[in-house]
Amino acid sequence: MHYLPHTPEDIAHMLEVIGVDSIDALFADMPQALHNPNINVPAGLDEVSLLNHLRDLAAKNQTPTGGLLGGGTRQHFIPSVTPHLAMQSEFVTAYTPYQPEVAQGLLQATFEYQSMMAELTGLPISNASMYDGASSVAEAALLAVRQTKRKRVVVSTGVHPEAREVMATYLKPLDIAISEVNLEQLTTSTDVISNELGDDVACVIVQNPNFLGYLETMPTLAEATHDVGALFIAVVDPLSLAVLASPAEYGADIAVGDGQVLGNPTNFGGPSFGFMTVTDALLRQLPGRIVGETTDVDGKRAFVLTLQAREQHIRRSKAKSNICSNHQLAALMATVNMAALGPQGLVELATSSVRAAHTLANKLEASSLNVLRGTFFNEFVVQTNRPATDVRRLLAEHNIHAGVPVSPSYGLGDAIILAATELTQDDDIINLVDALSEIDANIDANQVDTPVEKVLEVAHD
Amino acid sequence: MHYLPHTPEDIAHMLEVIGVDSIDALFADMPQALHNPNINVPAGLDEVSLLNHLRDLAAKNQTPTGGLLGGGTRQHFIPSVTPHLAMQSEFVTAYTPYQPEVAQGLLQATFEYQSMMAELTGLPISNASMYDGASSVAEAALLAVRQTKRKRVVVSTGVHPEAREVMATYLKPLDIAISEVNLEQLTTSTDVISNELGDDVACVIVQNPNFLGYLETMPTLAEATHDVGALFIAVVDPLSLAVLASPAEYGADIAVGDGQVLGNPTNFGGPSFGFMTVTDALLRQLPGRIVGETTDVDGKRAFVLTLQAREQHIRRSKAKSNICSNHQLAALMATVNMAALGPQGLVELATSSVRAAHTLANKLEASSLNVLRGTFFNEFVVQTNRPATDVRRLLAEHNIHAGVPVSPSYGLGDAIILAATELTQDDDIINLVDALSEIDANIDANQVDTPVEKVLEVAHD
Amino acid sequence: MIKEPEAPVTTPITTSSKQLEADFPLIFERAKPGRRAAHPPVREGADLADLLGADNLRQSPPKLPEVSELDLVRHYTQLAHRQMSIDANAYFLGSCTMKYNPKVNEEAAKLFADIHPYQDPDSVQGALELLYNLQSYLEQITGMDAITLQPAAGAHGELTGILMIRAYHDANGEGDTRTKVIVPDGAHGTNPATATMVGYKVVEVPTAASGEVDINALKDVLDESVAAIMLTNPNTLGIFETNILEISRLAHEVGAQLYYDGANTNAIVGRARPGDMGFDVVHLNLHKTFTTPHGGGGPGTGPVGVKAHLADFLPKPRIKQEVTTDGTRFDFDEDIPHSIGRMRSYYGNFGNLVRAYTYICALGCEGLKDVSGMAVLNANYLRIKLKEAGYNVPFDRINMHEFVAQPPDGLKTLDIAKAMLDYGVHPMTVYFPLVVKEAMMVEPTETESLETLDAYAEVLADVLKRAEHDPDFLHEAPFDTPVRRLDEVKAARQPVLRYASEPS
Amino acid sequence: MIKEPEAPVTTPITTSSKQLEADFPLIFERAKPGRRAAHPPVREGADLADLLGADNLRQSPPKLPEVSELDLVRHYTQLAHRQMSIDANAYFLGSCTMKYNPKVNEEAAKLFADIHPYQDPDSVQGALELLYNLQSYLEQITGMDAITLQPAAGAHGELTGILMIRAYHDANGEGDTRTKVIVPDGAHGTNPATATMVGYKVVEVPTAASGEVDINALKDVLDESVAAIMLTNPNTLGIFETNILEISRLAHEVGAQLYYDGANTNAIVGRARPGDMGFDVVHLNLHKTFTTPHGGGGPGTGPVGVKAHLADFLPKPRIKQEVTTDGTRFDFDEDIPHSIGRMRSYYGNFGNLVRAYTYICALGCEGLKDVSGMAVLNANYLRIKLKEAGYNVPFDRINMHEFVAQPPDGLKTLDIAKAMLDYGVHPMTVYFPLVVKEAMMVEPTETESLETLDAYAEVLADVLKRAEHDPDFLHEAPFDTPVRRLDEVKAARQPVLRYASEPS
Ligand SMILES: Cc1ncc(COP(=O)(O)O)c(C=O)c1O
Ligand SMILES: Cc1ncc(COP(=O)(O)O)c(C=O)c1O
Repeated sequence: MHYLPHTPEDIAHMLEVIGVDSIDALFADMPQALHNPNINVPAGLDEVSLLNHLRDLAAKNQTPTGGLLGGGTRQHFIPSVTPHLAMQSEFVTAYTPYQPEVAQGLLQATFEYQSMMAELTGLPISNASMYDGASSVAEAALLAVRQTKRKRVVVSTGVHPEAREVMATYLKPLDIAISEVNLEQLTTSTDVISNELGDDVACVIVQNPNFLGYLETMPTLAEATHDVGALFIAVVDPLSLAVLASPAEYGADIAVGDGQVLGNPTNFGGPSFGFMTVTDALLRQLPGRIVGETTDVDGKRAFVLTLQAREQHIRRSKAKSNICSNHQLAALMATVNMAALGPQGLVELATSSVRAAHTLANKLEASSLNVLRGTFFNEFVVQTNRPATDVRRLLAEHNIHAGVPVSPSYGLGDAIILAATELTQDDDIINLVDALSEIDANIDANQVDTPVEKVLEVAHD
Repeated sequence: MHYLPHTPEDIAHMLEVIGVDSIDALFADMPQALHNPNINVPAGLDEVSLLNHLRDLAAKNQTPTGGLLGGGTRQHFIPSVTPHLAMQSEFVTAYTPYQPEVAQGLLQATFEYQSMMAELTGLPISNASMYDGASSVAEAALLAVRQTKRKRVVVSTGVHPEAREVMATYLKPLDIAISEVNLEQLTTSTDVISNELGDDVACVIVQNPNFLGYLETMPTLAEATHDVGALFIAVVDPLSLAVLASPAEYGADIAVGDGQVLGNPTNFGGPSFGFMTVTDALLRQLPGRIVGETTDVDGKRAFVLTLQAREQHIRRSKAKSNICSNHQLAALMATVNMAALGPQGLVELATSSVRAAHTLANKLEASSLNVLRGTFFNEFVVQTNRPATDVRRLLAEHNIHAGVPVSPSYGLGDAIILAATELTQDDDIINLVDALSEIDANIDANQVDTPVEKVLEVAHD
Repeated sequence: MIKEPEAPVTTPITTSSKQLEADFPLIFERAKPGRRAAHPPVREGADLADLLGADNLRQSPPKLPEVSELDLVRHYTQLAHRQMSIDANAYFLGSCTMKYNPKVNEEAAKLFADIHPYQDPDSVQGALELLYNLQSYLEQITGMDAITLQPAAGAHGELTGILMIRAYHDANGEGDTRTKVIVPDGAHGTNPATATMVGYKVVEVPTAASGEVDINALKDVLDESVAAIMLTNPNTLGIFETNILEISRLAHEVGAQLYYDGANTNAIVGRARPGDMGFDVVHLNLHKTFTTPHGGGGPGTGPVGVKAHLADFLPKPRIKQEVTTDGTRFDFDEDIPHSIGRMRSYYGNFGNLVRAYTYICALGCEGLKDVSGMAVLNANYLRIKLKEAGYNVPFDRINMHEFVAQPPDGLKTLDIAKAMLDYGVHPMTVYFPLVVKEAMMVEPTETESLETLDAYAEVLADVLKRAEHDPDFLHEAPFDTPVRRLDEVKAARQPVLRYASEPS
Repeated sequence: MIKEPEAPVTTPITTSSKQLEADFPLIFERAKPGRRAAHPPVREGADLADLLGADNLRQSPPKLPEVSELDLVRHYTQLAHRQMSIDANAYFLGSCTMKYNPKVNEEAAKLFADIHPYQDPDSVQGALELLYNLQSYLEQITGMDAITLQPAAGAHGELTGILMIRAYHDANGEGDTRTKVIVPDGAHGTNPATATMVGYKVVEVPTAASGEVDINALKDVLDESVAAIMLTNPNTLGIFETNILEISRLAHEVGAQLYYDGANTNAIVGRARPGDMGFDVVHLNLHKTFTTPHGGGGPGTGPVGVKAHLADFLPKPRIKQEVTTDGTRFDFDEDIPHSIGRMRSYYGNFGNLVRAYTYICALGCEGLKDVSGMAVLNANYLRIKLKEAGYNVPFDRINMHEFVAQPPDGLKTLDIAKAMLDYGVHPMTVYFPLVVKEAMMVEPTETESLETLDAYAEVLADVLKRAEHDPDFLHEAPFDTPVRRLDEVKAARQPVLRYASEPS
């Protein structure tokens, strides 16, 4: 029996103490009809066969290298020391720190996490983590609705399409209207946003860099938002905040995003974690757990879950959210990783990523590929002569994993998003440029669409 | 600066406290001629480049599967839980437990190790570990010489050739004679050994299963040895002791061997560990560290390094050996692994290995390959029509890693040792049989040697 | 950092003991500008101001800690020593199923760690096959017709399920008339909170003397205005709802949907299926029943299963299998006509789905059945032992995988819990469920040995014995933990929620 | 196992505290027949008695512990908590170079863990290339002409080196006349023990007032009967032998060989080379200077380098590079004419050679030079701080990577060491070298930060302050460790060296 300690003698002894004569007797409360269901799951495996099975499955995957895939999740350098420390079994096999006297390890690490996220975003209050970036966007919108008591949310299509979908799913039953504002020339126009604004708007949600990779004019967007008394919600790539202006600097009320890039592997999309930081004014509306500092009876500094009156286990149907388990272990990976990299390392990662992406873009253009110019961070759009998913598949045949398809709703025709990180080597760039040139050229003339007009380069680029 | 915490301010402050004005000034005691040597080592690497370099090297290796290679080191099942527990950083980054109050973790684990090795071999006293099997054989011979004050060592050629070489290297400057006794029909003959015995003999050393894989008649060999007052040294495969008669059962005075098979990866041959267990009578002659049980001032059970008067740091030139650092961490892997497997698991490993090897032998014979029959454990000899190293290379081209070459000194012509373990699957057996049939058949007629006579099968097989 | 000995010098010594006063430092307090641990590859090139525009850049780098690699290691290794965990301590946290998390799962998860959610699906066929298999195993285990692996936790599964129920009623034209969700008063807080998030009014039904839902009270509130009943079975008292088939009949009679909160699946896994009980929607907590680690409070993983009539409302995408003449191929299925949409990005907590899959493959069906058998055996045995030790068991009957006890009159559960800490034992869940005063909710799980259960009972007996001798002892405990009782009021009244670096 | 709280309840409580009496169990004591943790694959087939003969089988299976996987995990996790280590504690163990062991080394080693020593050499070209590169880097670092990677520890390297020296003298017809090996009285015990193992008589020379070898005493014993002089430089007092070039000249004048015990290489790595000092043979302790982990006392790894005249005596095999028109190929070189033979099986502690190689590649030459610079800086700084704290430094001069101190008169080093334990600080090496009474040998290594050094000095100052106030305190410490002072006499007089299972 895998993982079970019970010997036949143990079982006999325990049954006798309980005063029943079989294990089945313990289940006598269950209606007879429920017993012995036919459950079609294969027989158990020894450990070698088990790992062989998993290895066989893994062998049917190809593992990307070179950090060319983006779209909300990217491969970045994670030093060996990070998982070594974050995955210590004392951390991994604990749960929510309900007993602070014996959970200072995770409570303090979470306090450090909150401090780091506050530092990155510039907003003073961070919760302890949420599920992921997309659901954090939805929770941020709900927060804004609670705070402002208004029932319309304005969101730029520069926000990750999946985050917008999640938000729509969350908001639908609550009769909260969503106004989506399309990008103009790859970014969100303050004018167009302003046209959508009114005193029924709870918040404006803008992502920076946006889903396509380009930088938004966050300060003017935030100003326009505040003009109508709405909250400005910045969806941010936390790694980019090593170098980009922080949400606090441009006046955001709430910053949310996905923390994967801070030190979690790509994991086919999960688990990573969502983060949320807010201004002091919004503290009591914040969903999720929060760790606070206090002292113990001896006067020693100590950390504890606090302000729990916001949460479901205290407030039940009146809670700010139903969230209970969060994504603390993934946040711990990020905490240790940020401490391992330090500000200098984080700046190096961000800077190298930006440089690699710009080098890639330049090389692609030099090979006559259709790079959409604008001020981009480390992802950008290339228009292609074939459907995006075909391009991605053909690249995969070259063992290059790149090319997040751009949805037709962006009106950019066939297009892919390319990314680069500090892991992108010159060879990766050359191979991608070569393969993409070949794929893009090598196409039936009658299949070729007219590419949309190339967007003008932004001034300071 | 990798791994260094010093900021320029730290360095300046520390130099000031010391009262010198540069790091170089701290090295003023070094003659000028020694400074600034030209050391030709490549420049340092960032972590990604570093691991890429190591991965590139690793990619130039092929990793064997199926447990077909033996010769003193074999791949066996190591459950995931073993390295997880043994490689906890509190264990990995401690050193010799000089301060027992804060080293009960490793001291107790070592006491558990000693207990397990005593249990496996049946001999009551185990040291804490030695370098490897081969050097343990040499140390055992030295022990016998010290104890008996005799200066001749009789050793069967069934003992691993490398162990015999190491022993010869150790013994040479001490004028200790070594009498090697050749195998007869794959095993050590008691008659032939007896002919070598006399009252100048300190010990007789026999390996079981012997290097070629066959079982020795240990009881009669031990008896003959004791008849002349010499010590009987059994070199054993500790995993085989899950099922084979223990050294104590056949009257060995000393058991030694290599512990790799108990739970360390093959590691291209190291580190593993050597073990040595002895009778009570030999305790004071035992080389290496020993952990003993005692109590602390409060009466609590506690463990401590003991009987150190045998060791170099106390006895200096009169020590029983110069050994200081041993192979404790590898022994810890074995300790945890034996506890993970338990007696039942260990028996399963041994039994499955024996069965797999016998199945392999039968299949090879069915394909007309020349298996040398005898009572073998999980390794055995096959004679080949080509030089052994060619056979091994050709198998490697089939991505099969098997075939330890048998030295010509065994008089078996071209021959290889094949092994099997619980990791050997039916497919591994089929592939090996097919490849070997092909390789052995597919040879120039004029290259074929006459194979030596096939050894008669032992009765009970 | 040395100044804080891991365990302070507690013997009476005459000089003042500095280290007794020392706070364990924050990573920020170990930092010094210019230090660093990790060395990433660095690409040289243009200035960021040139590439991105100076206006877009932040004024100064974030003030994150700067520490050497060894100081980093010491910090988080020492922090790990200030933490109880399953691997080091008995941790019978009721409702949380703190069972052993197999190490082999971690090996399995590493094999898949570096694949990307937006790769070409043909390049991740192994991952998709695994997800597909897991979907079908969970269908089998729950007795449901279709599974989504997307939800990120139990509460997220609840939200997914209740959103689907709402969409279903909407599709049936009953969206406006069904306005309530019924939950028992013993329900976990996430149940009512979820109902609210979907815009429902929450109606609580009381617990009967038996420890089960008061079925008459339920009948009183059950009518066509009810969208769903949310139940846990066994419930949060660890008692199986023996009327479950009747409840299911009643619910369906008025067109309500029956929701299964799967937090307690460990009691029945392999032995009974919520689908067979009549539930329409089920969530599982893979981080409980199926051993995925969730250190510090997550990640959870909360797949949801539904009966056929709800399958068209599942979130997108699911994983589908296509069998063609070329062989079998797996892909994402976005074609879900009435889908509620999407609950999170990508496909779920994949890393944990791999671990849960590994666990199921290791155990197989028989193994799963042993899990519930031994979990229930352990819990009943421990219930008897705690009674012997002097604790009350308000609903004293054969329980399932957990039970709720109370301290003897006059003693506080909080004090008992704190006293346990000095024995190296993690307390049970305290003050939940709310329906029992001074509740001590104990769930030992199947991976605990008889000896550990006996020792746990002895600790609890010893606490009572000491309390008798020295009544103050209980109020002062713990004595030997890294910190002692905390001032929680101060934490909430004067919230300090981050390290405040000196202005620089 | 619960009954032993990890840290016992130490506050005065009136009832007797059971757990204070409880011994931490042995794994055998947690066992019960029929339990198991791991599940190997099992091949069915014939009975072993049929395959191997019943006579060859053991009477009954070995009585190893039988435990569940969780009990196994708890046991060794809790044991890990009963252990100080570099990763959790300042650990300035003189002569042992307890520096940070980088985690990236472990990742590197895993890449090579499953290759077998008897594979076809063409199938392990990467491993051979690594070994070849490491040989040549170590030649560069030591200034020697050839390296063997075989020795398994420092002492094993010594044995290898002295055996080679003996073979060399033999080959020169001086085998019988050179009968002595000179070692300083401050030498590590392995030096004289090694000389004995090679059949030499050991001659000790005293330490001069300077802390260096007394060169006149050396001259007195140095003649043609001397086979070798074994030196550590810097020596075990942490002092550089300033007369090293003179000593080398003197040794070679009489035909003796000069042996370098490389345990203290951390003081000079990247900055000076034993080869340039005139040494003929050098061993390195890769587990010290080059960061290979050796938990609990090993594995060490002790490569030996020699000057050209000794290269023909190296043990077999070495790794060679063959450059042909087909490219570069690596293989074993068995062609060493006067080889002493073989020191161990296979090729050395390969796993650790990978780690050391990884470390050298990470640092590069400049990085290595920083290592010795910062190691020496740290040690000198700490020497000053300990003097300020009230300790004596008998050889008070600029030291290298370590120094030897003494407690103030009347105090015992042992007591100081035990008192340090309660601060979470591992003591220095005590009572070595033998030439200093009450020696406290402190080696902080380069990976320690200024703050840690200051805290260490504060701890040592605090110990003295307390000792003044309460003279008994020092004799009774430690108070707060898992066990307190041990009865070492009992351990040796009534040796209990294994768990005795009940006869069954
Ligand atoms: C009964 C019950 N329902 C729901 C939940 C919520 O699950 P999660 O924390 O995964 O969101 C829990 C666990 O905390 C629970 O115990
Ligand atoms: C000076 C000195 N020489 C030799 C040795 C022996 O090295 P090892 O323990 O690796 O055999 C040591 C270390 O213990 C040492 O400090």
